[in-house]
Amino acid sequence: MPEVVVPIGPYHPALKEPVNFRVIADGEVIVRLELDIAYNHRGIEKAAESRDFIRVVPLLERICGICSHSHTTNFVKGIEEAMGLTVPRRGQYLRVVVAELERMHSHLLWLGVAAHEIGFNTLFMWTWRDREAVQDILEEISGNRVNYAINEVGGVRRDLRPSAIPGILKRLDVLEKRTERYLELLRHEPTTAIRFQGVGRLSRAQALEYGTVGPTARASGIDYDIRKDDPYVLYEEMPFAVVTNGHGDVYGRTLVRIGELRESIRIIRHALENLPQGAVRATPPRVAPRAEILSRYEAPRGELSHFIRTNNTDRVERLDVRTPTLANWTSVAVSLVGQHLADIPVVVAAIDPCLSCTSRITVVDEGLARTSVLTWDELRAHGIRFYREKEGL
Amino acid sequence: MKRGRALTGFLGEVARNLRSKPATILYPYEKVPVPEGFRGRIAILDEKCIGCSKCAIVCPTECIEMVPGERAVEVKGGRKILRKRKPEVHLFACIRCGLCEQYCPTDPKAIYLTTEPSGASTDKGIIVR
Amino acid sequence: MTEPAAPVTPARVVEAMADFGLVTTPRRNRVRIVVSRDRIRDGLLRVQGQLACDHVVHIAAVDNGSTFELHYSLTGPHRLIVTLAVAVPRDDARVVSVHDLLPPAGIYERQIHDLFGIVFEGHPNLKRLILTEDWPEGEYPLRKDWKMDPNRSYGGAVTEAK
Amino acid sequence: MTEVWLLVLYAMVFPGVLFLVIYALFLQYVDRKIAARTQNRVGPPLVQPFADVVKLLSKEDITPEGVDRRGMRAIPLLAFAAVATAFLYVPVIGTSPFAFEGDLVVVLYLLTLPTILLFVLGWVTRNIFAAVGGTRTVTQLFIYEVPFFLALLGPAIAAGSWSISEIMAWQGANLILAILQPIGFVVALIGLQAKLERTPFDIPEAETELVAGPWTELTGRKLAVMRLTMDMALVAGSGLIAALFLGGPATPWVLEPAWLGGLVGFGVFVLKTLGILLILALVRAGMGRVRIDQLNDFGWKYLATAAILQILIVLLMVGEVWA
Repeated sequence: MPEVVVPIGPYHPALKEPVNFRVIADGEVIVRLELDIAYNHRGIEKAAESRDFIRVVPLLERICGICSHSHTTNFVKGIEEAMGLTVPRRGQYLRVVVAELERMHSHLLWLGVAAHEIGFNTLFMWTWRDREAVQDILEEISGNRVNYAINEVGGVRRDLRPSAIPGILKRLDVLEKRTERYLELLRHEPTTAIRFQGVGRLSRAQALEYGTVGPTARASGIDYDIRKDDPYVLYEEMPFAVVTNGHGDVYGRTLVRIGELRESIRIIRHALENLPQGAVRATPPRVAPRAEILSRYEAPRGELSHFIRTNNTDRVERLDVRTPTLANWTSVAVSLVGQHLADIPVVVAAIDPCLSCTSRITVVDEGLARTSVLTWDELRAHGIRFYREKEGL
Repeated sequence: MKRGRALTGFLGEVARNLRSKPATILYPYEKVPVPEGFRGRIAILDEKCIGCSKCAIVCPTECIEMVPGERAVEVKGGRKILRKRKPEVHLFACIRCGLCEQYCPTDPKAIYLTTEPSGASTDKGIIVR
Repeated sequence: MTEPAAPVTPARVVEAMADFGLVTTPRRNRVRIVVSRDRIRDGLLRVQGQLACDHVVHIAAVDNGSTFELHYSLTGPHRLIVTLAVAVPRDDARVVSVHDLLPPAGIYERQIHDLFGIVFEGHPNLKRLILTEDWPEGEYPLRKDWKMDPNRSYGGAVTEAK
Repeated sequence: MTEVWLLVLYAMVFPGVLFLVIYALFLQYVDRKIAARTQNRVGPPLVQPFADVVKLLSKEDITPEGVDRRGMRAIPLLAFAAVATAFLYVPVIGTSPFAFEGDLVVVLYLLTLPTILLFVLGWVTRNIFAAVGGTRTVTQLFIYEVPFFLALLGPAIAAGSWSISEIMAWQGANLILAILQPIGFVVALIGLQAKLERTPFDIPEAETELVAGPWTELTGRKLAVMRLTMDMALVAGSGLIAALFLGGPATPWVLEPAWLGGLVGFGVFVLKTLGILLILALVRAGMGRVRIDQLNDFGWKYLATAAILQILIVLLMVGEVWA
């Protein structure tokens, strides 16, 4: 069979967000692939420069729906560092609780997506059912199921009611049992084993060379976790181990994520049982002095880094967001070559790509006089014309 | 051996699920329970509002608009003033972050989030007064 | 990721990189070195070779008005962050690409090129990454002086003012 | 049942096309309900499959540019006709009046036709996903078809007949073949699962890779007919396996009057097909999709070997008992 170009995306059932792969395949085997992620650009970095510290936090929360707490925590801790502000311990502990709950719901979501990519819909439904429990806890703590709106510069916006803690701990027990069940299932279920093992393999050297982060790196045996390496918000007080293994394939990444579910449960238990008393937030000054901060955070998908520059005003001069997905993309392109066409969804899913994070930056033209509401027909006509020109039809 | 146990565990769960109640609900007919402190639809308590515009300033989506609404109101300390404006919220631009409630100076809050879900509508321009 | 003979400490970084330019330690595990544009590859090679930095954390770009500033942040098994700050003049926004030294830098450089218009010389595939494909050429939205031109199309169908 | 109008009634209404369509929709409902309940969901209401068909029938019918309109429209209808015809030879109440020596072979070939037509469909619709899916369809056909045929050959050898009704009658006189030929039974079930392109064998239409495989360009009426065809193939296939391995609708004792016997036979048919569907549905719920190369390994290494082994055992047994 000659080489065929299989376009995957921007709209494709395997992708939950718009991205375009042009996969050049020889029969069923991938020869090469080209990547385009320019479908979701929202101009957030530019918009962040024009908002004060109160109003920018909800905006950053919307960089990504899954790791919303990661972006806000990373940002506010950067700003707090610039201001030299000390956040009360109780506030820090609550940040950790929400962060770990977020990690749990992200990993459970990922597990479901990975199962769905290989057509194992029962596992997909089960994990998402259990994820509901995590979101119920988050709803109880913050009032929202996603985009928790709990961070602000200086601390957290809501205190946790002491009466809610026993209920949360009980739910964690159930989740712990479920985690063990998934681990057992993934180790022994025959179809998941043959679809995950040996697929999308990255050796330790490759993982280092291509700059992978998060579970992708840890599954290749790299002990890289910002929570340990550059502790923030009192992670140095939390009992947890960095989960790594040497498989290097999708199976290894799955094991890492399930292991992290366990560790997250441990952290949340510890944090809730040892929750310090006192205030949950400090009053921040209105402006931040001139400073340059590289703020790093271990998001569910890996190391997230924000480069923040403040300049004696109540807004940032520059915010540069480097998301874990962008760091991991290069490794995907590498690990897909030579794999089967059927493995694209699962290998791509294995880094847990978050495209809304990665290509976050179209410009919202607020100042423009004309409205940008398009009718369906206009949009359709434009699309047809554009692609005619592009493809030279 | 371990594999066998894992698979019987799996089949056991399948069998249990066949018997047990579904985890999903038939949404519009059954309501989703919400916990205490749920952030729902925004509401305005007009008689308490002193027209300070703080909510409109902190709102990240700028969905709160201050419109003319002259009225005599009591501020802290029992003093009476004449307020000039009152807030109006574009409901479907509101992201229910609760910053307006947090920064509202009155007691009880003149602008606050209820625990009632916002729901959906075909009318994008619903305004909460 | 093998530890070099001497443990990498901020002091050691200062010692190793002193000949490049101003070295500051803004925080316990952050070291910032100002490097001139021509020596960025040497700087990275030095950091990789002598300081065992094998992971690029972030390549950040800032618009300072007359210059752009690129911050190459690297780390290694010592978990110390070494940042090389390079100033690039605005009217000659070119810098040599480091995609061969740091493979992940390729995609970051594409992103910066797209948003700031800095040209990375020697980059094999400096194509559009972030902006939509019908975004006009020569417009770089993250530059501070960038203003939207109401008479231009920035993607999507053009509608008349209502 | 020799009168012509009775035959027409049989072919068109019961247990012919009309019944087949209704029962196919019912089985689809059961299948979806089982899947939903294993996944802890509520699942569809009883009329949902019917509503789906009605909805699809009312949708816009698109033929891609440059595709032969008539040819593409003919494909789902041909597949539909093939499965409907195959079903006429599957015993539902007592034996089929169309039965003849060799109808087993006819049924097998008619059931293969939809798969071949899917490949053709993938090829003519000028869509890359459909083309890749079509290629996978045929590849998969080559893998499962041989073990599936071999597995169904077992009953024929044991009974010494190529007629489904004869094989059924033989089981009435002896034991049901699922007990006599358990390996063949299992291979046949796996083969049926693969033939119907259900997980773990839904490789040609793997949603997350190929959108819908050969089905990608099917819309409206064509999609409705094609989906109905696959559901009907499920009825025909499970009915066939019920007849060949589980004794079909035959009852071990003769019931009087004849209509009561027919009714009980029909009940037995429904029970057996539902039983087979339950197994197939649980397998679908409990597994992920395998890759085509992995299926190739599995099919030729294990499935074909098992089927051949079963045939050898059958030949030995037949030789011993009837020599």
